[in-house]
Amino acid sequence: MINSNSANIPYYQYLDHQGHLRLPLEDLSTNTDNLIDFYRVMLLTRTFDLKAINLQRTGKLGTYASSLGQEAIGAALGAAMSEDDVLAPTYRDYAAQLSRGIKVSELLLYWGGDERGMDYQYVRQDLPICVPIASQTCHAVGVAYAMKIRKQKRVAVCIIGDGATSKGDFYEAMNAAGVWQLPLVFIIANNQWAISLPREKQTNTRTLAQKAASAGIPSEQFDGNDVIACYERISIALKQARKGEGACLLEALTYRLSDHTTADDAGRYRPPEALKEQWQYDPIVRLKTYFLEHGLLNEQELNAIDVSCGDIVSQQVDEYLNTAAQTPESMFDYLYENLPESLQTQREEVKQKGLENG
Amino acid sequence: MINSNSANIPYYQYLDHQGHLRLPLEDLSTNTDNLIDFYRVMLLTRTFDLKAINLQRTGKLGTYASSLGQEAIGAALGAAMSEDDVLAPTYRDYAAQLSRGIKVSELLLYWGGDERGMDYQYVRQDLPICVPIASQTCHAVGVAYAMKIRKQKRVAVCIIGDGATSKGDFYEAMNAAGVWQLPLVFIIANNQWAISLPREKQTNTRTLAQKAASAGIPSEQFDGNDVIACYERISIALKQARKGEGACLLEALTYRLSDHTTADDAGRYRPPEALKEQWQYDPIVRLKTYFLEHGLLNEQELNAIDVSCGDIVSQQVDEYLNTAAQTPESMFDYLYENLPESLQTQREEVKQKGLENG
Amino acid sequence: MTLLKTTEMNMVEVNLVEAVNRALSWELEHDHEVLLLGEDIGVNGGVFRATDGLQSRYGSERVIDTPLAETLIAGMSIGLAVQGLKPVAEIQFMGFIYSALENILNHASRMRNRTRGRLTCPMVLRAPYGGGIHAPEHHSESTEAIFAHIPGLRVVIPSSPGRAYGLLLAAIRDPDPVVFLEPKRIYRLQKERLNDKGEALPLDVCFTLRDGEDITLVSWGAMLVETLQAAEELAHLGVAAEVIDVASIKPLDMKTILTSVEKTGRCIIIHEAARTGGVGAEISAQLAEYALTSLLAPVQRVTGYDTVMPLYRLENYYMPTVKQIVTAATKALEYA
Amino acid sequence: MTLLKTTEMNMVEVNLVEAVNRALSWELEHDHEVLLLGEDIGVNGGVFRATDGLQSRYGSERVIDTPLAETLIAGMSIGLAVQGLKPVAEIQFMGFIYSALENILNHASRMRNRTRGRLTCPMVLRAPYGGGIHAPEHHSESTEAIFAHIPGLRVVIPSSPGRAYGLLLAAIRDPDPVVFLEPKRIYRLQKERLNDKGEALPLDVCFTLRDGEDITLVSWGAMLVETLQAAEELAHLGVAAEVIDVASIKPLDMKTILTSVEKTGRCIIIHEAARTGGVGAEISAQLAEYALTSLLAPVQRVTGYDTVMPLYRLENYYMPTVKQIVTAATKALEYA
Ligand SMILES: Cc1ncc(C[n+]2csc(CCOP(=O)(O)OP(=O)(O)O)c2C)c(N)n1
Ligand SMILES: Cc1ncc(C[n+]2csc(CCOP(=O)(O)OP(=O)(O)O)c2C)c(N)n1
Ligand SMILES: [Mg+2]
Ligand SMILES: [Mg+2]
Repeated sequence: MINSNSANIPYYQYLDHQGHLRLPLEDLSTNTDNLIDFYRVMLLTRTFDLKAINLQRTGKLGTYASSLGQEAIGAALGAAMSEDDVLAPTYRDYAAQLSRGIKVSELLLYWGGDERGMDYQYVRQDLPICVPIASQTCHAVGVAYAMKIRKQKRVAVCIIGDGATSKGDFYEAMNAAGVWQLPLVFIIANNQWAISLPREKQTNTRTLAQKAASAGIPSEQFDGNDVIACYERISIALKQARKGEGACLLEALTYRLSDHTTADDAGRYRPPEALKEQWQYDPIVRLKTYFLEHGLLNEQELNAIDVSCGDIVSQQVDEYLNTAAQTPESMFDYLYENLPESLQTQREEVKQKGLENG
Repeated sequence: MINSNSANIPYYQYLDHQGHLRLPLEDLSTNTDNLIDFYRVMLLTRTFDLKAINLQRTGKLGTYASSLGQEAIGAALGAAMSEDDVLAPTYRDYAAQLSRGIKVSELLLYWGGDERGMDYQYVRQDLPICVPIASQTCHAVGVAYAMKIRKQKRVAVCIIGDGATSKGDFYEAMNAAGVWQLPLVFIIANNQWAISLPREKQTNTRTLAQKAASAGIPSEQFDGNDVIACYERISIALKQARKGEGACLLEALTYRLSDHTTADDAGRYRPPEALKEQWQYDPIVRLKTYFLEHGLLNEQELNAIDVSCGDIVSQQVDEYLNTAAQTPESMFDYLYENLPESLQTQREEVKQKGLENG
Repeated sequence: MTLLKTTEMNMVEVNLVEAVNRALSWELEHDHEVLLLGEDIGVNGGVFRATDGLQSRYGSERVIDTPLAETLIAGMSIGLAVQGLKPVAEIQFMGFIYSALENILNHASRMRNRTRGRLTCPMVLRAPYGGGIHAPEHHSESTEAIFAHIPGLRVVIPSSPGRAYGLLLAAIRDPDPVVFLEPKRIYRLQKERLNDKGEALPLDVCFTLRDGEDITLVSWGAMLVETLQAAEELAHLGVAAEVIDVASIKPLDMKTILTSVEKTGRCIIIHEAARTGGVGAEISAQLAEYALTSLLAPVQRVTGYDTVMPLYRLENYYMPTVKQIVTAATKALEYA
Repeated sequence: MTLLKTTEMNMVEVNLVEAVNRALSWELEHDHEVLLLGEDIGVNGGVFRATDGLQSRYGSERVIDTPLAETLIAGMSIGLAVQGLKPVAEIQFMGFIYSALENILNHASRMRNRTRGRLTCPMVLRAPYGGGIHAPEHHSESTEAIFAHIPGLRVVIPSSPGRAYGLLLAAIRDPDPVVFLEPKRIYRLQKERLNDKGEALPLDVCFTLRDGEDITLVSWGAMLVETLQAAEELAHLGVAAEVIDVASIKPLDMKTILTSVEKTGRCIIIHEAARTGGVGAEISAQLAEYALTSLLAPVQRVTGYDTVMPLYRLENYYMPTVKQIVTAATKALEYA
């Protein structure tokens, strides 16, 4: 028998933990402007994230899932994708969503318990956040199939967590993407935890990338806290998919620096030393070090970015907090294109309830 | 990226298509008595099979799924398993079931529309035939988990078809078996077809065995029409699992020589040449050739086996045909251990219906 | 129905499964966003031949043989639909639809609502359902009630070739997800002349198949065979039964049923599914809520039992019979 | 209840989720065939802490953290159960139970029947359900009706710490599969003194929580909070409401409900789930079928709407209120 853990899955890192370049920036890559954009998106995401937790703590937002420490993957992904590509995200992919033009206020509305947070003003074909784990993998197959038979040069991108790789949906989707050679890039944001379950108890595989062997599609790993690696590797994958070379699976290695959500207390299951160690690999600090060491940005310029992110978030939080409530009867208004007659009475009833309570 | 189709999956064949030994019989293996037993089970299965189709055609049996051409895997598996191991089969694994002691009359009752066909007199812990594709993979995980924590030296064996490898259940099960290092052997009876879908449209992988990489468990392929390969390779897998070395995935390459079921017409989708070619690899003929060439059995002895299989099947068909019907109200009698009071009226009602119609 | 000129007539004699095939073919031909997917629907034309000939006519990109994976089939349909295509997926038998439920309930039926109309799911999931054809295990169940409980979904069940044709067209054209259940027992029961010109029937309305003053018989799918026979027998006994084919199980057109029961004062609901929590319960509950004072007798349900669908030797005992319907009606008529 | 000696008393003050924890712990300790499995139930003690401390007490072989895979959790439970173990699986939220449906409906609920009693499935699937806690999307639904339609299954819903304890013990000891739904809105609502001595309550019977002559209020789970409050308000209006906690949704103890309604002549059914095809429909249908002549007013259902459960800003509008119950009761009482 063959030991299925023996495959040599390639691993890519460009910018190491100390912020030093280990591989030359490639042709297709990352000029300084790009890098600054990545930085901006990562920082915006983190600023949003901290603010969201704050809003939750003060009763102005519901349960919230933080993306602390995972900003690099999304920042790179958002930049690498074309506007008319389609993203099928989880609940932790704000960086990608913000980079693609989804508004902070929309994300807040969603976590604030308002469906309008999924009615994105831009990238209107992107799928909304998928809470049931891994379901969006099969949705992405359909999206990519549509792109393929319409002979469009578009790509669907599906992000999932490490925990999602245990769900059957993921394999059914990968397998189909392989059979039909779809323009579909699967990205695993492997943050080492699925709530309390550590990666090594989720599966016996040495890598998650090797799971692509079940679908006969190519795969690789890269450092998900190295925004350059993320951008380079995702760009190559997208380019291949766009050229008609089919689907692939990318495993981005990162770490969830936060609790699972604001309803979770990771202190119950996560060793504090592990967390402490992982803070060393913070993707934002790493890029900042690189900027400073190479004189690409100085403290003042970095500070300006910081301030501008703060401004955007404040302005968006205001927009969120000032959004007028939906009417209670709106719960009927998007159920079907035309509300069936039989539901009119119920709609009236809840409208009445609203008037009485309002 | 790594091409996930490049892994070197080992393939084993002992007895080649012409009935010549290509590998020496190994230590743990197959003496002549074993071989004769395999032959007997394969022939019994085929005799049963032909009879079942006959019964179906004459209205004495419902839709029936033939195992024509796939007898070697089950004959070997039945011999390799211990009595107190547990089999989780599909609807096409009669050879294994018969070898383990399940009666021809029980199989007929099942396909004859009578639940008592799943109340096996022997191997009472074996799971009944699983019609929903791949569901038994997860059941087998539970069985193997029970064996493991009870520290029993037992193994669960789960057989599935090539089509079943597209279902999420299969991956969820393999993954769990890998995580917990369960005494569980998965066998894919790859007969190249899932009803009308050929193997190459089911998945883009070069082998089905390589799908084990998604669970980090070992795997291999062997010639599923070579009963010696089947026995050798399955025995090794069972031994490993029994020793606590965990789960594995075996892909047995075979071919469905029949229609999918008696309700199917493979002529609609299967090229006749392919079928013709595959008849050359018939596992029964192959072993017979080997017997004759090595003088292990002569025509007369082979004939005696043939006759005895015919006798068993006739006798069992009689038993089947003479089984008194279940009462209509029996549909309530195994619904719960104790029939809830609220269902007593319904039970009376169907009993009455039976009396009126009877 | 509008009056058609002779040239617009394309009369054919078809049974129910052929009507399904015609509707699919019509829509594939006239709407290039429509595509079909499922197991064995291509070269093989589906195990019941509902898609016979369609792959060779419309190509394997639009008539897709999928891997054996129901979660995928439903999930992928959602992805196709949000991209503006109109997928019509076949689940080979209703017994294998459950792996698709997560996608139906959590995603397809909610996509419009979740995104406030930004993304929609104009998809159809077709599945043959029901017993009575001596099929193997898991091939005979009727669990339409599970789907009828899901907000945002439509559940449609035809009971004749003509309604199969017209309702399937309507389902495909509907902008929201539809579970379309085909009563396989009557796939080939009878032929009907229909005009294969792409005319849809309305969803969400019941069809009154027979008028009557004395009692209302409400059913859907294959059980309408027994229901209509029972009405015939009742007629011989001098009882005029009104027969309603619910057709759209969800949303439910209670108006038609209520109007009828207000007239007759008596109602029997007939379905093959297990009684408890079946769609009959909802109809009966609404009658009790909105027509209590019109009811001259308790509403009775003649249904399958609350048992596992038996293997085929006993399935006829499970299935409601003409006699049971007539008995129930007779009992209802005995109330003053 | 038998009289217990002081030494047999182990009185504790617990809320509902603690009662669940106690019942699990009791059974793990006293029956070595019992084991727990699910996502995050081990080290983390479950996202609601229902299994808090149990892994460290009973070991990780018996309190199993599974990979993130609901089909596996249900399927594996079946395998454990046929081997004679008694798995109690947790589905983290009811919104994620649908991938398990195939195993529940096609396998667990049928194993005994399929094998004529040779193999059985003594397993429990626990899941927190229902709205009202401002949870994220997909974390607030009530789809108990789907399970109540499945023959061979039991569906049990406690509404107090004591009933959670006694019914969960009964569910674990029951030789057949049970879906045990925990109303998470009242997980921590109130503490109750209970005797943690492993005494089970009966399944398949309703509990009458309050006696009354004028009207019957039937509910289950968290909605009993509003139902009991409504009964209190009605009392102030001089109306004596009888309050029934159905508790076992399947099989359904209609006897208790019928007896009550025969006495009161009026009935309101209250549930959080969407109205159409909810369990309320079955109860109402049976009342109309078996107690029609006792009914002095139409049976009304006060329920959630036939909409997708809204995100939390609007969820309170979705949930039935005390006021709605009182209004319905008042209306019922207006009938002569
Ligand atoms: C099907 C399903 N089961 C369970 C849950 C509850 N749940 C929410 S997040 C989560 C863990 C997900 O882990 P992973 O995929 O690694 O993503 P991460 O949260 O780490 O980003 C679980 C179990 C769910 N949302 N969906
Ligand atoms: C979940 C599910 N979907 C669909 C079917 C219908 N069906 C029965 S057999 C079959 C093909 C199975 O192919 P494979 O796994 O290769 O097994 P084989 O029949 O070749 O032995 C299909 C699609 C089913 N039984 N279960
Ligand atoms: Mg994770
Ligand atoms: Mg096959």
